[in-house]
Amino acid sequence: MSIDDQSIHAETFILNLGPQHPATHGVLRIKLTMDGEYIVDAEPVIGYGHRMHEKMGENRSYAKFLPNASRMDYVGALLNTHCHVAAVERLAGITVPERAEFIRVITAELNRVSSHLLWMGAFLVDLGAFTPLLYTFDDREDILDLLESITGSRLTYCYYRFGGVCNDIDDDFIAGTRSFIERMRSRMPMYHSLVTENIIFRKRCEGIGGVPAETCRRYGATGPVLRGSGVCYDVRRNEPYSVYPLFDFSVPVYPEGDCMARYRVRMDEIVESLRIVEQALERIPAGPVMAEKVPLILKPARGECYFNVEAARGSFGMRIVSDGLDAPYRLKVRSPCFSNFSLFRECVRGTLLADALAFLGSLDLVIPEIDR
Amino acid sequence: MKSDLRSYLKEIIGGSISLLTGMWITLRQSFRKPVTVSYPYRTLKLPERFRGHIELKADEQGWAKCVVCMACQKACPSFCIKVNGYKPAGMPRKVATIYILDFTTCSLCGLCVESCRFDALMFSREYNLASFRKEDYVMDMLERLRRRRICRP
Amino acid sequence: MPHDWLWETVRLLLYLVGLIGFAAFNAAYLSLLERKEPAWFQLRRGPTEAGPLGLLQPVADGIKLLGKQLLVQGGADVLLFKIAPVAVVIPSIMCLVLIPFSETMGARDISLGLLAVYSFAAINVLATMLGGWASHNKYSSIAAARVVAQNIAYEIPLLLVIIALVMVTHTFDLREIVAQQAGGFWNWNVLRFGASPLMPLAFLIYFICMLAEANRAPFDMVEAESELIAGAFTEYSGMGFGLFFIAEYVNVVVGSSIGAVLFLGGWHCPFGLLPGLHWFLIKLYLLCFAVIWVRWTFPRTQIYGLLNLSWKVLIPLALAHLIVTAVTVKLV
Amino acid sequence: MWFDDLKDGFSESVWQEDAAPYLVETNHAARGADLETTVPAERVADAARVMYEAMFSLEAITGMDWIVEGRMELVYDYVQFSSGRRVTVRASVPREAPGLPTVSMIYPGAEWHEREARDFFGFIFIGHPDPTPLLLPEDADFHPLRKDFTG
Repeated sequence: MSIDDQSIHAETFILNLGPQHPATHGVLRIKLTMDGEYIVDAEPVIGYGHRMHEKMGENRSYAKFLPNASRMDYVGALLNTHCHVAAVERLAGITVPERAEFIRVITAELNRVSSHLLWMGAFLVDLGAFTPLLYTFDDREDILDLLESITGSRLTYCYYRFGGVCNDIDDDFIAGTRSFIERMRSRMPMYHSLVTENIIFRKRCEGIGGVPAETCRRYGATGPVLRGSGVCYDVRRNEPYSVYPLFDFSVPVYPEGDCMARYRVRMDEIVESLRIVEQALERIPAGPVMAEKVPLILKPARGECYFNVEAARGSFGMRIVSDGLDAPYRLKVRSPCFSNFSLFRECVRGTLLADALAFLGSLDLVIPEIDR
Repeated sequence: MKSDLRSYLKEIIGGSISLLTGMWITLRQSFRKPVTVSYPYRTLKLPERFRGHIELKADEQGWAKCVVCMACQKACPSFCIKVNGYKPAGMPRKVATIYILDFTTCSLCGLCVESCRFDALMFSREYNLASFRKEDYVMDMLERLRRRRICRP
Repeated sequence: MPHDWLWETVRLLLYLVGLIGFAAFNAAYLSLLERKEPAWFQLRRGPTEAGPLGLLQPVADGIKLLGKQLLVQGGADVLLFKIAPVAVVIPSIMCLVLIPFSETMGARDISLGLLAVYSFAAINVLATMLGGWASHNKYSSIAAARVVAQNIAYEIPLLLVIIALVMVTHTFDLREIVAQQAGGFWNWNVLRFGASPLMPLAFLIYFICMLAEANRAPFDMVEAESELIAGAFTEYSGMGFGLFFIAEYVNVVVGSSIGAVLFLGGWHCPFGLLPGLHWFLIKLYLLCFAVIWVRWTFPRTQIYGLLNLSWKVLIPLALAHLIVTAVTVKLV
Repeated sequence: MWFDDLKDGFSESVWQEDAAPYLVETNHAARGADLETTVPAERVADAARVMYEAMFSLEAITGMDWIVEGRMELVYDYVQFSSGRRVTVRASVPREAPGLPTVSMIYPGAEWHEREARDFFGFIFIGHPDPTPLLLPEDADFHPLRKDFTG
């Protein structure tokens, strides 16, 4: 990264942000054309973490793709796995027992909370505040402990199976989750007075990184980015799947479209997710957690289907084409960050470097999910 | 103009209050006990279902319970299990002679344990795995079982 | 008299060694405090392994830094690149020379001490800018530009506050300023309402400007690790970085000392009892604690937000304070 | 029907004839889409314009390689945020000459999806603003998701 004589005299210069940079949370490179501290153009260069999950999907049986699904967006692993198992179930016509669906909703929502907490901490680190990160990790640790007690691992859970989940939840988990909900609710005011109302934080977020709703539509951005731009679209609400229609929850929408709106959407989603978990814990039926007669080697009939779920970062979709064999003919992964990030270039033009990084942080990118 | 001045002052005062609140919060937190655990001296309890790498189970006689049905090898998405065995005379089942886990490619998904119909596999509770050599992670499960002084050769 | 002259030289040399030791000690142990204090805030433990309670951690850090090679990036201006860390640390230590630690301690008293301190502090900025510019790195260059903008912006309210204070005290002599504040905390300049009712505000402005002048978070635009990696210090390794590091903490110490001297009564006891060095050190480290406390609580400001804060909030307030002080001084 | 507008739009600018046989209503719960349609490859941009005007958003572009039939297929998934309705638009191109117009002028978000499809399958998007590979290395001249790709 050297300044050659020519670029000193030129109006603009190229700044390579990444692939190793503290603010990119992974191997992401953005080629910035800068005019002083203003960004003239930002060209994202992605693919450093590309692992060709789609080809892997074609090369192995449906069940063997389960661990892969949790390794795309490793922060919200269960939500991705939910998409995968539900897509295969839709394709193979498997009905899932209700208890399993409840367990899926509980664990997936806990995972969403943990993902949002991680995001919040990481976003504040982007803004230069380190302490909230440790507080959110303290809370997140509780979720990880809970999920570890039923899934056996802390990050890349491989918990859902076609037709249900592999382990039933126990009373300890239910009690632990209840106490976690209490704890998390009592922590929210602390976060709001430490972070949300902080004048420096507000100055760095309000009116920064504006994304109009129309831009979201043109780029296919979903999730908190879209809801932070005032569009009330949530897959759980608009295209209900699993047992989400049974629960009473609201979809937080903020119309401003700036970093603050996205922040508020996520903070409200934590509360809403806790509500969903609470209701699910109360109404969880007894019964099996695995559908009967799910063949060991799944061979769905010829056909094709698309399934998408509301992952922590937006609409996570999978299109699976079966040709009747034990491995999918085509497995397409539609990752939300891919679309959410593609609008970065357009929206970041003309902003300051520091604001661009706040904006980048507020998009909540998980780079391996973009690269897949 | 007057309202401008008022909002200006309001922002300064409100902002200062928000900053002081933040400082008060961090100060209050500093009187709480640390939540971290000094790792090598103290460790956390592993949950029942902790998924480590796999380990063979032994039957009452100390033989590995594995019957070389190859289900785990087939179920493994990362192709990291290699099993082989033969059927000795006088035994009702096959006996494993080779059971190797290539832990370098294992993704700890647990599908092998789930696929085992003979209750011959379990998760290890070991997580302090560190080495400078890759070869240390090509684990001979039978050897490990033997070292636990259960398996008869 | 030759005898006095000799004694004076020895005394100054002793003080110089002592002050360099004081600076090094403070840099080392403030860096430990910088790791322990956030650990308290963040429910962690901080360093515990090196020595009892991690007290030898700075020694380990120092050895590590000394053991590292000072790399010079190709294309860098080698001379400037190597001078900058030295040039940044010397003025900081020079400032310490002028600080009256107690009634009897203090290397040198000059009648324009306050002015001299801020003259030295300005060199600091230049040196940081030089280091950033000489690094031949775009991030460092951006940081170099930022540090100048920031320091110019914050020196104005800082000096306005100090001018107001000088109008009250009628002197630039630091020792004299402390002497005026004897006899209890109600005599301290921070509560000298007789001179201006805005004195506590002036202290606050001073504190904010001091943070900005020392490039401490939330005003650490120069380092801004989530934007500029390590800003002006990106290309520095080993003791090159170590000297910047020392300079940062010495600057905090100098800023806090001046704060204690100007507003908090220097070596005087808050209750008018036995004055002494310990009171000065208590005030100094309380201020240092606050500096670190602020850093680990707030997000970083944005460069334009920072300039806005200076030009739109601090300078008007400092001017208001100056006018109020001028009026009261004239009337009373 | 809610898709009357769509049908009109498609009839006018995409098929230029009767739409009925092409616009198939599907079961959302079984297929993940409410409508499916197949358009000629050279008309995908017109289809995208119809979808854009009907307030749909482009969610994904999926490439598929039907090697036995000697064709490659692109599947455009559209979603309407206000209702959650999904429309799938399909287009096929011959495997030897996989060229079709880009939709990135209408949906800038498609730019990356198309680059991805070109990386993986070797589709040629006519009029695409950026011809460099997105996920694969800059010098990649292979298309890993083609069924005849080995290693």
